[in-house]
Amino acid sequence: MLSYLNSYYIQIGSFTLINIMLALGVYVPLSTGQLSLGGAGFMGLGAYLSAIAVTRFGLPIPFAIVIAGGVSTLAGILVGVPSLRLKGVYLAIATLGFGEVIRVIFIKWETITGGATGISAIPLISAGTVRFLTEQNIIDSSNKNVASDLTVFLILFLITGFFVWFFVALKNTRIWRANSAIRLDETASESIGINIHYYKVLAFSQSAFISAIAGALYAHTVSYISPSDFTYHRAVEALIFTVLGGSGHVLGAVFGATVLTIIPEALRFLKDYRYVAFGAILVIMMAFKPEGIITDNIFRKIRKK
Amino acid sequence: MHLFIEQLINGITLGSIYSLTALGLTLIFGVLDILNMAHGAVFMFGAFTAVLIVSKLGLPLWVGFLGGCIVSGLLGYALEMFALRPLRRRKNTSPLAPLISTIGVSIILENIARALFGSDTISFRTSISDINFKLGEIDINLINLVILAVSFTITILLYFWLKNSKSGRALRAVSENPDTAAFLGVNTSKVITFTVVSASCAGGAAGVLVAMAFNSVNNEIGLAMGLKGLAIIILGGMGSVNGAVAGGILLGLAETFVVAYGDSGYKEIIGFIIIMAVLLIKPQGIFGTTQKVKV
Amino acid sequence: MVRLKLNKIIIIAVSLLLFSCKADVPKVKGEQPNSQQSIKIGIIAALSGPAAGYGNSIVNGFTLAASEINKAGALNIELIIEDSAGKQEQALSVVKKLINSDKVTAILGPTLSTEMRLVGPEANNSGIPILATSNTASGITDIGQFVFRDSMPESIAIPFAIKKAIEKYHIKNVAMFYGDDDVFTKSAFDTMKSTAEALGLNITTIEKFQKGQTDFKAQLTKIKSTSPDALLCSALYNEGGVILDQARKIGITVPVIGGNGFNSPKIFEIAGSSSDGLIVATPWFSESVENPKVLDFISKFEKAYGSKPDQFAAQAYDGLFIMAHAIKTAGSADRNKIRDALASVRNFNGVLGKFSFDQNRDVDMEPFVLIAKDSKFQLLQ
Amino acid sequence: MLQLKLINKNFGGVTALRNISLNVKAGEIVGLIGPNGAGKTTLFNIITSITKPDSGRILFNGKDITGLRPYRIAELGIGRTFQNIKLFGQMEAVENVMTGMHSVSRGGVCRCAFKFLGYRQEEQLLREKAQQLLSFVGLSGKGSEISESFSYGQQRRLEIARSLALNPQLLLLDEPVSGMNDTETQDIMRLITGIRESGISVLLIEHDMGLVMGVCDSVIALNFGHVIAVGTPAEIQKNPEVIEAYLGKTAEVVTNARS
Repeated sequence: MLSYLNSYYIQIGSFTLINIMLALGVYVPLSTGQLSLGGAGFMGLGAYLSAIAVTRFGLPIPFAIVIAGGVSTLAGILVGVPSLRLKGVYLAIATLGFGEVIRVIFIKWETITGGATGISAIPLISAGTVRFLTEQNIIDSSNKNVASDLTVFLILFLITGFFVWFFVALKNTRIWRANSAIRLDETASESIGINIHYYKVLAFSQSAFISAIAGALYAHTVSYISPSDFTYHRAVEALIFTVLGGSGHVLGAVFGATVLTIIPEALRFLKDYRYVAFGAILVIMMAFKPEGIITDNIFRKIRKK
Repeated sequence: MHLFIEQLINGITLGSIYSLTALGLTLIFGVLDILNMAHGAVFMFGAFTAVLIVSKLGLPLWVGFLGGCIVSGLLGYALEMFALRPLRRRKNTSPLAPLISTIGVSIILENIARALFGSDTISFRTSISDINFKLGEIDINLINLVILAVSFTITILLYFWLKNSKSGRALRAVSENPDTAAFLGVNTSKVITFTVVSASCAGGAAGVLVAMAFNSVNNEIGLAMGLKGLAIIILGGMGSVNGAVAGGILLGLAETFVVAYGDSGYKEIIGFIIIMAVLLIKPQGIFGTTQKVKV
Repeated sequence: MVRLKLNKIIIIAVSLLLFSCKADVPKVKGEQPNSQQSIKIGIIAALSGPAAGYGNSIVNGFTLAASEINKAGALNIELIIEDSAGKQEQALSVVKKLINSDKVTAILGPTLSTEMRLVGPEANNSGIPILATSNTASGITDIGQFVFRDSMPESIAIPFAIKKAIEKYHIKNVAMFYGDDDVFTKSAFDTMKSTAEALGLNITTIEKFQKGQTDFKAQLTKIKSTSPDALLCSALYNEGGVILDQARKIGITVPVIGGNGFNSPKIFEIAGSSSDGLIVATPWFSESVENPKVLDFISKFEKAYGSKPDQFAAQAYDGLFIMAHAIKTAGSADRNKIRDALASVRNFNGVLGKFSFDQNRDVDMEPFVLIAKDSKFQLLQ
Repeated sequence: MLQLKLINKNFGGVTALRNISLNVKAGEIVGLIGPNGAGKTTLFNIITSITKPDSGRILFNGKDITGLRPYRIAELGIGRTFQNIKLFGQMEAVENVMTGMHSVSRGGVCRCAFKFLGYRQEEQLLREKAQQLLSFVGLSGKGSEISESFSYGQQRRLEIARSLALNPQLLLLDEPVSGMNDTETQDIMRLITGIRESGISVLLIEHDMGLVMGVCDSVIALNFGHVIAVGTPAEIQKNPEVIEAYLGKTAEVVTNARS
């Protein structure tokens, strides 16, 4: 059965799931009105921390990913607190700056991060399971590859699924009402008893955590990372997934990331003009439907029917 | 000692080009409150057009220069028409919409440039690019002086045009408060279009100067210059013209001297360190004004 | 009501776009009728993105070689060419497509060493021989038994160039200048540095630049102030050409020893007369008289593509011939047999001269050391 | 309950408030009147510490609350409405009120997401309380409608309902009836007296003298940033300084004519 599955599509599936996590990394702070383009920086941080922990210190992969997430959350708080003073576009540019500075640190710290050559031969998250399956000879060497890709996909699916479920569950609760209140009007929110600093830094560090986990999983999916993986383009891509999908709703980020990861693959026949189409979609969407495709009133209408 | 002066000239030349680019960004931000992320791409197209005119068609340099400015001006017009104007018509769009829309435009322009001009560097041999002379110990090439002259004249022209020409005042009125300006009979949409076009021309001119200074153009220069432009107008104070000029020169000198006396690995990152530092310490930059939040 | 209709149209439009594309992506499954031993070979090349220049000349080399092999009749090679845009993620997706959808017998490429770090292990684990024709970073063939390389690594080419330059110009002090944010230029720099130290050269200064930079004057002015006898420069030809041009302009006239990235006719387009004094070691020398295959290859290439072949086209051309030779000796499409045949290739006579694999499937041949004069490379005597 | 001692505040040379001292006793409705620009809203902003005073102390139930962050002041039980209605437009009316209950409800991130320890019942309780508040202010049926779509009067009442949500001891109302017709003003008057009956003292800024005279126990008049008169509504009406502040120099003519 396994050989029937084609790892080309599984691979695209795995990248879609990673992009969904990155889109959530933009969605969560956006729900409190903070536009963060630091996703790429935290993703890089997560990827490098986990890769170094596994390749240099031999930690088991799940443990390394958790550490990468934890440390990046602290970094998120360290960046989040000072950026409370910044609003709108300034915050976007400052977090973009943070991402670039992190990338240069990866280039400069050669002894630890391998500099521009990056870190290679990072074991895949599916390594453990595949070894177990081969011992039980459920799979043999012919479909070992597909099995490993499938395990990677399933692990990613579980983690992404948990994040998406977590934020859907959080939707109509006290915490999310506070976040939306802050997004709509900070002064009013503070005067009805919401500690806006606490919730903004909470959202920012949640975003750092999710982006770092996405980075760590990315490292253990492609087994080679270099500073050029976490550039300005990656941060902008995450923003576009969320905004196009619909920045008002969790499923908007999911929809945006899925469609915009599959479209470039599907537009592969356009060759150079593929990205021109990508850019054009952006401009058209912003002109005619800035709140994105999935919005609250779609669900409200569905509920009404 | 002469090394210091040579590096100083390098720094100021680079700085003057940065100021010209930042001027375009500050004008658009001042009037429209929008960070034009497509400015880098417009800058690149100006450079490519000049190279095409001079190298391929063999026309003189000043024709190339004009061509570069005109093409970027047209791009500015298209940018305003298709990307920014529809946004203005919708009432409560988030401040992020223009930011994202201009990012879309920059992706389009970059990939069209890659498709048209290929991704390789194209050389830009001009008649004056090889002349250089010695002033005592110091090697100076004519190109640097030409660039300094051109960028300063454009900056001063823009400066006086803003200060005392009629349309210049109209532009500043719109940037202060579009509604009152409209109330006083200023045709705001015409002024806004004019601003975007002139800002893009300035960007195009800066692009041609870069092509002249470094004798080469490729489609990567747009993005780097765009991000540096952001650093400059944040350093100088958003929307302030003299902030853009001072910020540009400062960044040019900082980058040159970090290389001359520090580790040249940090040249590209100075811009971002400045952004982070300024935003955290003095968000309104050197010359900017703080925006009060009214309750 | 208008709002509701708008949402509906957008969603339908997007899903239509999505499904319409889906239909054409999976190729028609099932093998072509096996009339004559038709072998599917996958090609991964950067046809878009920053490395497109290299990718296109490589693919030209492959297609020219394939047409000649197919004309010769012993073998019918079907090239499946995929664009990786020089991005690691895309290279990984593409190699999985070639292995699983197209079920290729062997793979040639990818263009950049960074991509090989992802593609190599994938091909190796699936037991598919992969021959890199343009990766020069070190450690490529250590990825696995199925990974081969016919592009001379920097670790062999650079020491040759530096030794020859010292003999000719009695160089004592050298300045170094390299791109610190690209894996290709960084690993070439590491080799240059270790060679310079091994040969006892005094390194006056080490300057860095970043991708996308066009202003090198600040660094070059600093280098000039240390008055080196030669400049060791590791860059791709896009930046390399501009560095050469600006260096000559501010008065650096000493010879410049370049890494593999400099070895392309495009250097002359970008740097023009400033390229005089550029020293490069390379397995490919278009003016080498004693090898008849070279002239024949150049004329055919020029007829087909209208421009002279560079080192990358030559290495690709030879690469496909080597692979075809191995398939013929293996006598079947069985991947392990082809792997063993490849490993035993010795003294293969190609446009690059005598080519053989050493014991860990890397290149074992002597490069030419060339110097640029009036926009042309010639042998450095 | 609320005491202000010698509050001073100037914005770059312009003295907005000079030596303001006042206090609001428990269960009392105090009116704050004065011409535009007298510093009334600035005073509200200082009490809720949206703006910091240059000098002076603010005591609430004897506790010094000067300089606390606005959300701490709300937690202590001071609710407020805004002159230019700052509702959460895109939220439903009931959600607006439930958000107002933020400081009185509990639930960290995990409790909200995994909904354990009786979170669901608590949420249900909040929703019921919000519905009650909505009916209390006369918006009973409109819970699930988007607040943006409400009429001006309804939005005013919704904002009052939201400020009541954190069950305050003191409620600051900033021009609750400005721009309303008579019938709506009467409704608000009944609402304010209803609020006082439920034990909440009220400090309100208002220009509608009818409302002030009808509802307030005592009135404080401000002009150019300092207190010019304090007293019952009747005293204030006859106080010459107050009339002069509103009507300008010809105050004597008016008082002679009336008496």
